Amino acid sequence: MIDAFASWMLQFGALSWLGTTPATILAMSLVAVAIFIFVALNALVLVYVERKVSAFMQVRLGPMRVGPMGTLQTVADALKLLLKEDIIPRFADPILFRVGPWIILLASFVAFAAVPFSPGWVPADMSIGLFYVVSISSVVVIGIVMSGWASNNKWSLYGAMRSAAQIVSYEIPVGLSLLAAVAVVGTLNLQEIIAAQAGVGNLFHWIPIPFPNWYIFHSPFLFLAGCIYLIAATAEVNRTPFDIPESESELVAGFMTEYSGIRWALFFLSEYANAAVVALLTAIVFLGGWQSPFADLAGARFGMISLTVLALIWTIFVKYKVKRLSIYPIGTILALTVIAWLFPAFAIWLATPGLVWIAIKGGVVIFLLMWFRWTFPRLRVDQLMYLSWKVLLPIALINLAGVAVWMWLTGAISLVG
Amino acid sequence: MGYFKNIGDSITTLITGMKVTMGYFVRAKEHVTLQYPDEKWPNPERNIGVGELDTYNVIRSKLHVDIDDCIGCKKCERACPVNCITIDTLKTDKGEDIGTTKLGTQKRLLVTRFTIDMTECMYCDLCTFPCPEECIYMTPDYRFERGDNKEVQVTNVERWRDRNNLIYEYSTVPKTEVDRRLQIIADAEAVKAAALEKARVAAEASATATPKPAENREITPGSGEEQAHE
Amino acid sequence: MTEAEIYSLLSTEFGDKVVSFQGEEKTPFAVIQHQAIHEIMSFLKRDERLKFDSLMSLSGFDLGGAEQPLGIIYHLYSMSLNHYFAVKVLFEDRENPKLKTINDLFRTADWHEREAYDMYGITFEGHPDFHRILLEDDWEGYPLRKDYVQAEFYRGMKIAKEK
Amino acid sequence: MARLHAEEMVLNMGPQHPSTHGVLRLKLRTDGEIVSHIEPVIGYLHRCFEKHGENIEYPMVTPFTDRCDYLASMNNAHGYAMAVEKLMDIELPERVEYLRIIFAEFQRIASHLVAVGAFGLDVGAITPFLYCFRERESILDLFEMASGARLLYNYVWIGGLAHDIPPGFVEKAYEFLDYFDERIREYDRILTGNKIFIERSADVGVMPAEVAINYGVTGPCLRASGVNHDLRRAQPYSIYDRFEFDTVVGKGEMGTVGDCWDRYNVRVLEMAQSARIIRQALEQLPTEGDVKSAVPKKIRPPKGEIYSRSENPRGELGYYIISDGSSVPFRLKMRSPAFCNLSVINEIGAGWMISDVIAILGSLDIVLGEIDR
Repeated sequence: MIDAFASWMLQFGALSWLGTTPATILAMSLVAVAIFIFVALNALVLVYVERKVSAFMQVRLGPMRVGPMGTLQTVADALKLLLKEDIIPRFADPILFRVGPWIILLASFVAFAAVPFSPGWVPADMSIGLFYVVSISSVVVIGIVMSGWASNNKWSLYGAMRSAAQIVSYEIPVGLSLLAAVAVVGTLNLQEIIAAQAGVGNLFHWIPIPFPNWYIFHSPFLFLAGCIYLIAATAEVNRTPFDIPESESELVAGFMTEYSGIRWALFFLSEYANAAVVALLTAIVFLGGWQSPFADLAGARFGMISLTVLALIWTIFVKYKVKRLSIYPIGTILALTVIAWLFPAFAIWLATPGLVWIAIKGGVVIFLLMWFRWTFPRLRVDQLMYLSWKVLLPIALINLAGVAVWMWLTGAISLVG
Repeated sequence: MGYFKNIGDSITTLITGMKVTMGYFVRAKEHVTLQYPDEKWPNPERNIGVGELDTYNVIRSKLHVDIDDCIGCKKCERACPVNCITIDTLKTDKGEDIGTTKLGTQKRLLVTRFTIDMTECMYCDLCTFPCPEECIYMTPDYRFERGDNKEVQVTNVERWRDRNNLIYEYSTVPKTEVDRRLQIIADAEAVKAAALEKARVAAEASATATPKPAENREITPGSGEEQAHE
Repeated sequence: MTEAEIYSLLSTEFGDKVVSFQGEEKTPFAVIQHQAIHEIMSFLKRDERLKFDSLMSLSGFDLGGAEQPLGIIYHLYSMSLNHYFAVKVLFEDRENPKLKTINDLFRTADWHEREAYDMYGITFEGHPDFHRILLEDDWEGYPLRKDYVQAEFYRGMKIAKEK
Repeated sequence: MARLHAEEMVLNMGPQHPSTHGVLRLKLRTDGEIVSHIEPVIGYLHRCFEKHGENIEYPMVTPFTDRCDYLASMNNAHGYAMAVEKLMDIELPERVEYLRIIFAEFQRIASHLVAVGAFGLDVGAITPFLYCFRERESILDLFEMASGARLLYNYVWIGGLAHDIPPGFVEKAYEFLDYFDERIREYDRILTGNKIFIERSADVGVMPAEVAINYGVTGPCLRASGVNHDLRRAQPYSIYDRFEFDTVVGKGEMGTVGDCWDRYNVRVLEMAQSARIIRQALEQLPTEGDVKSAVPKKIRPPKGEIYSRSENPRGELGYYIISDGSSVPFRLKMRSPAFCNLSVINEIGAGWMISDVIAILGSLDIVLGEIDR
């Protein structure tokens, strides 16, 4: 993408004096700035969404004052945080205390380098993309331990220690569940993983099903892998029910206890950037990335028909039972179906803009994380470890073996050759 | 098997919980938030109608005094558990009419100071019941920010407490009027004292008797305030 | 068992260690010698007929004045037999009232004894962690004594006086 | 295997901490995450209730009792009023007794709602807390209708009530009760049955019955330990003997009898029982009667002393009053339930993790205003 961007810039007369290398560097920096803006905006939007989602779940309204429906509330908060006094506790380690938040932000920021947003839109199309994202996002723990230690506060220290234990433990289920998908596709390149999920899904590799060929529908094992990944990833980004590093009711604010102002804002930025990375990775590996659910015309029609049937069934059966079911989602699906049936071109258009689809998929995953957060209590430290080592890890291991067996049975790999 | 049962239980119960929150999420219109300055919680209509006034409300948000009806009996001051009410009164002159209360009682004392320290008031409502004239009562007005209370003459300690301007003065007697009356009392005192002095001197001069009005001298103070309490 | 029966049981058991009984009070109580508190409480707890397993409350009080003593009243209740009794001790010595702790019998007494010390200055011997509970350890005087005089300052801070 | 003994760290939990339910300070000696000893330091909210009580007249004490346990003002004032009434031998009109029961039980529901919600908050579930507060607000609306205040009512007076209930109150009360039964089922779905919640609370902080009795623990905490003791049943005061209700006892359904889950669940079930009492009281409520007819003009109890107790949402609330015949109490002692309930924390909390100590503290449902008085 960088190269393409650089050569695209060189086409223009005004920029043609640039050499190839400076143009590449310029392109790199521009992309980096774009990603940074994305990260910042992402946090602003997600904080707002999180507030609204939590408010609606808690029979509240959430922010309503600043801007229409409170949309500018997070902007106002960000401004407030920027303008706050810069406080460093007297007995804190001055250097580590300053560096910690930046490392966390950096780690979550550079993870975006390998994320494909759309066909061809990936800052660095590397062959080890998946490996890169997973490994770079665990650098976060260094920053957390650093800031927890540097705060010179017992609560911060507890938070940092818990965080280190947690992230290290949950790396393993994350890796194993991703490995299951990798075993099917045979590559670590994220673009190739997405490309492999094109087309209409096949149940047991030969019966066509009304779903796209995403890995979550690929086989029961990959579905399980997706679930494990989601759980483990929730733990990786320290969200409830696994938010023990900052567990508000126990450790005050965990490793963030002593932070305020802009540094605290950095924690927030990185928290939501992490959530976005995890959500995008889930979308890429298990939900077909930027692939549309209606990958081609036939698939689109097939999918639309099945969605219509499902929507009708849903309407008939559920509408009877639940009095106040909202009609809008069903109506939307029906309308889309009809349109797609009548105007095939529209269905194809629906298939094209990858950015929209990956955003929708990521958004769904993020909503799921929020939903978890505002419903569940928090696990205890040892229960967290129990879940990781005694539940997720064995299941993930068996699952990996199961994927291999599945592949062998369906003929995707052969043990002989 | 307990292991798998645990996992199964977890999944089902967690989904049950998620259904509850999702139920509220889709029914977001059922929220209970009140957008305060635009919407207001209705104060319950609860006029208990003491005596002839049926506008008395039990909602206790601010203490209020109808100073025109106050007879200065200080029952509320004594009833207050936190001593937030301070009342000073002055005796009126003989024959002077300072009006009657709404219940028809002739007022005999001029209330020169009636302050309620709202920072100390704990809204217990105990002061309103003993009032014979039903002139001190709680109002449902919970807004203290308007600052409609008047400037009060307070001591330094009170000034410190009064940082939010929350000592409410209800007395309408102007300072000059109070001073005038105090002056009159002081003058009368002075005249009295002078007369006594004169009598004593005269008595001394007329020789034989020992100067007995030692007792008298004790009750001739200079402070007008003590006079006011009489 | 009624309070009077419990009293007669106690007085047969302990003789003159049980000084008197106020049966006409709303909550009847027996006054006992303060030296005998531990053995009487132990009897009240362990005796099969009484089984006072719970100490509801332990309150200090000051009857005020020089000849009027300080005292402590123990309100006991038996969860299993559902009856009450109250035991009172009085100290003539206002300067240095001392009492044996019953912390080992009723753990409720732990904090209540500290509170009685905090407010009345009654010392409990044998208490494992004996210091003030509600006030600071360096507070002067025992506030609920009738002859308590409020200090002007505490650690340089002026103590507000009632109007 | 002998436990590896590492150096212990002293951790100050509080006075400013999100989960200490007020200004409580716990000195924790920790070995890693394991807490080996807990020493509560109290007194940060000491407001000299007893000293005040000895300096003001009997009716003036009622607002102060409200402020002691600010989550159960009605119950506190009820207990105090009963003590003075017993001392003075006041006979109350029927209507007053019924109204007092109604308000006391509503207050119990409101207090338990806070306890349940805050316990959820302590173990990390934020949403149920807001649901609980929504219901509590409805109860406070009822209180506001009747007394004119939302938190500190000064409504239960010695010898009567401050005001009679307004017209429409009974209908609104029924309306709330009908709505509330539905809500309890909702708490069951989101919290009580939730596996994570059960993992966090079941078998944690087990308080055996002997320990509970010996420490003077009362109320829901005692009943959760399997002791069937409720003052409303054991020593029926007021007119509690006229109502049908069950004493809820912890059964250890999810773990051991007397664990945090039991303490939580006893409260949830007690709310239903309180609602049951309110329904009966509303049905039997006499329509006639002046709520102030028995209020004495001068409150001067005869010389004597009394220890009167009642069942507060947190346990046994006792008032020990010595009267010297004047209008000011000579000695006024409040035996607050949470004071005793908190003293047990080292016994049941030592050996658990920091997170569990928070859960145990939450399950004891302390109110610092009452502990420090």
